[in-house]
Amino acid sequence: MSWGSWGDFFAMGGYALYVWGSYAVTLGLMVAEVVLLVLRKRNILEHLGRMRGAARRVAL
Amino acid sequence: MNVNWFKYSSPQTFFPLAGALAPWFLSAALLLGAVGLYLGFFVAPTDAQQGEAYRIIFIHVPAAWMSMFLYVVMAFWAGVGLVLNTRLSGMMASAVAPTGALFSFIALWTGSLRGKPTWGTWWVWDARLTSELILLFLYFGFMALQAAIDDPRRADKAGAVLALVGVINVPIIYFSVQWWNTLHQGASVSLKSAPTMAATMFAGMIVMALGFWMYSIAAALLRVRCIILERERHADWVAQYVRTLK
Amino acid sequence: MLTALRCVIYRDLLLAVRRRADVATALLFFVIVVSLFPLGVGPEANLLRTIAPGVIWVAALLASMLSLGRMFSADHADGTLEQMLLSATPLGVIVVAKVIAHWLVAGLPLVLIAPVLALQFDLPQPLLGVLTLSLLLGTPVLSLVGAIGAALTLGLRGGGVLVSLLVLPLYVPVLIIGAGTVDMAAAGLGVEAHFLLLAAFLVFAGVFAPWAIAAALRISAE
Amino acid sequence: MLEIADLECVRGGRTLFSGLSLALRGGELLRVAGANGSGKTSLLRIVCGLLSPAHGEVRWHGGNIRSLREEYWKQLVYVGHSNAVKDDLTATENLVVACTLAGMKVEREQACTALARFGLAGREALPAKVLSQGQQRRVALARLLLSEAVPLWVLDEPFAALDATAVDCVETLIAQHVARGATVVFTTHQEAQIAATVALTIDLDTRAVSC
Repeated sequence: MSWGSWGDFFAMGGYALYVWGSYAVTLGLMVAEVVLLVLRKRNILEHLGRMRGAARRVAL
Repeated sequence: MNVNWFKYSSPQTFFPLAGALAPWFLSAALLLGAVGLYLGFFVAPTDAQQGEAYRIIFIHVPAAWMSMFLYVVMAFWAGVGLVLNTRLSGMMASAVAPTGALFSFIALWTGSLRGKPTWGTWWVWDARLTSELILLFLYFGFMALQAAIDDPRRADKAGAVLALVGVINVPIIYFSVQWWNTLHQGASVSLKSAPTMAATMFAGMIVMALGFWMYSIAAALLRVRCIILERERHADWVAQYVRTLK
Repeated sequence: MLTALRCVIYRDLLLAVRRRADVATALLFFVIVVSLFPLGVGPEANLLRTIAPGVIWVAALLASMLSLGRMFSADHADGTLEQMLLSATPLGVIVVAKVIAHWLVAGLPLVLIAPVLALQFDLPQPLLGVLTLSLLLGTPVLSLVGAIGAALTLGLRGGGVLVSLLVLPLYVPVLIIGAGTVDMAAAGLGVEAHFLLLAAFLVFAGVFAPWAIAAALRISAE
Repeated sequence: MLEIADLECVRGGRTLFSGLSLALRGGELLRVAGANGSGKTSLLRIVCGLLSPAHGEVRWHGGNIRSLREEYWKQLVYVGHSNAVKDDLTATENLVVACTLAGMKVEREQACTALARFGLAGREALPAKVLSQGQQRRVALARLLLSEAVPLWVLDEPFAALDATAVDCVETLIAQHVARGATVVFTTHQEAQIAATVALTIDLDTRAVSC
């Protein structure tokens, strides 16, 4: 299946909105999920770090 | 070489393993995704009736498969957690649920976008789309129940009972919706995948499905690491792990 | 075993009789919801006739779900639930007794009053019997499956809304087949298959639900 | 013969107690002492099988209670903090229901005499919501009069909200039951004078077992 030009490819036979709409949302959601997970892990570690720091200050 | 699998059944030993495996699964997902997209866009021919719009099936169908498959995986881990009373299985079940819900939503989104050009309406009461919608409600129910219960152990067990009851009901829901669709509309309006399934089209879908599967494993492993850290925050190995990072 | 079953049913009915207001809420809610639809949709007879089964079934679903919250929460609050968990008879039997009591209080009245409401929707005579029988077979399943949701959300804040989120997707098959039965009868097709299917749902729920409810109760009471 | 083997209880992320082992033969009395929040009620609920321990197990006549289930519960009476009394039912109805659930055949007259012996004469037919807290506690404890054949009693704060005469009545009841060769486990904050051949006290704070 060879596309005439990149223009035709992105036009997607006139259905660009639907095809690229669904691919963009899918890719966006999946990337968002991974990014959120990485952020969530960083927040937990920071929180634990602070908790441990506070505990150590109390212990001193 | 008998690997003692139970060695990895405790959250503490599973935590580093999950950390090591996740990037591999993520890269496998990217690789398979790229191959799938190439097959889908550059190898598969244009469909006779639906023109280029049919190319949405390369994510719609795999996403629908994954949403059902992940519900069964979630119910499996929930069942194991209920029977063997192992904490890690419960965590795995809660780790898989959001990704399953995500795929269920993607299947609905791409399904409605695919319905628009062919049937002119954003929402088609097609049997598969309707049961996908109900599956999304089941996912929300599971996550809402787990969020409402503070004690993690009770949340796991309660979620497990709901997941097991749900997994028994999924086929029943699917067939009753199927029957309901044929009763009210006849079989005319249905999002069957493209009638003449060219080999490359099918190959594209399979590869994308495998890519999604790798992605789900990676996402579940990442999330289970977060859940382990949250639930074991009082454990000393977590404090030790935090210290090593500092 | 049976004495415990009878005892719990007798106890719950006694409680229901002594608190008649609670019994009426499920019934009145059902009547009001059904009567609201013509106001919203318009009094046009043909339209009402076609939507009658669906409306009555959805209203029955919501009404029985409304009273689910009270099934275990009162016992949980005053400690009688603990005694049930420690009883000599298996918990599954006690749970079935409670579900039967809930059905008698919140399910049966709906079945009895449904034909009257169906007249409001100008449903033809033969269909009234079909509707009532489908409700008679369906409402126990609603109580059984609903009890699972009630047991899971025992003692949780915001339990009422949560029960509906958990349980409504599980009600879908009963709703489809139940409402579909009347449509088939309206179209003059045979309805035996659907009654058998509803009966199958009832047996299926009757076998699996008590296990799930008992497990959920043990988990929630911990 | 009740055995507790290496019991550990975790509540809300905190370990209340761990490594608790104990054996109680028939005719022995165990008082569980300890400050508030030391896990007394949790221990009792684990012994009854209401709560699953984080570690260890509870055995009755050698069998783990999680597998015995109804067999074990048939031989157990548990009176918890809450009186397990329905407000809308009368005292007699509450007692009859409680005993039927426990598997005992109880007639209405037997329940009335038991309530009368517990100082509730004339109030049997009143709905429980009319009774005072102490009287409702007596309704819950009246069940002990009807369960003399039950070999294991687990009582959580039986003397709470009771006046002097009721406390004496419960103390003599427990003493008689232990004398019959049954096992009684209870918690209380007041000093209890219960005559028993073997009266153990376990203090959850120090985890010391003393006679």
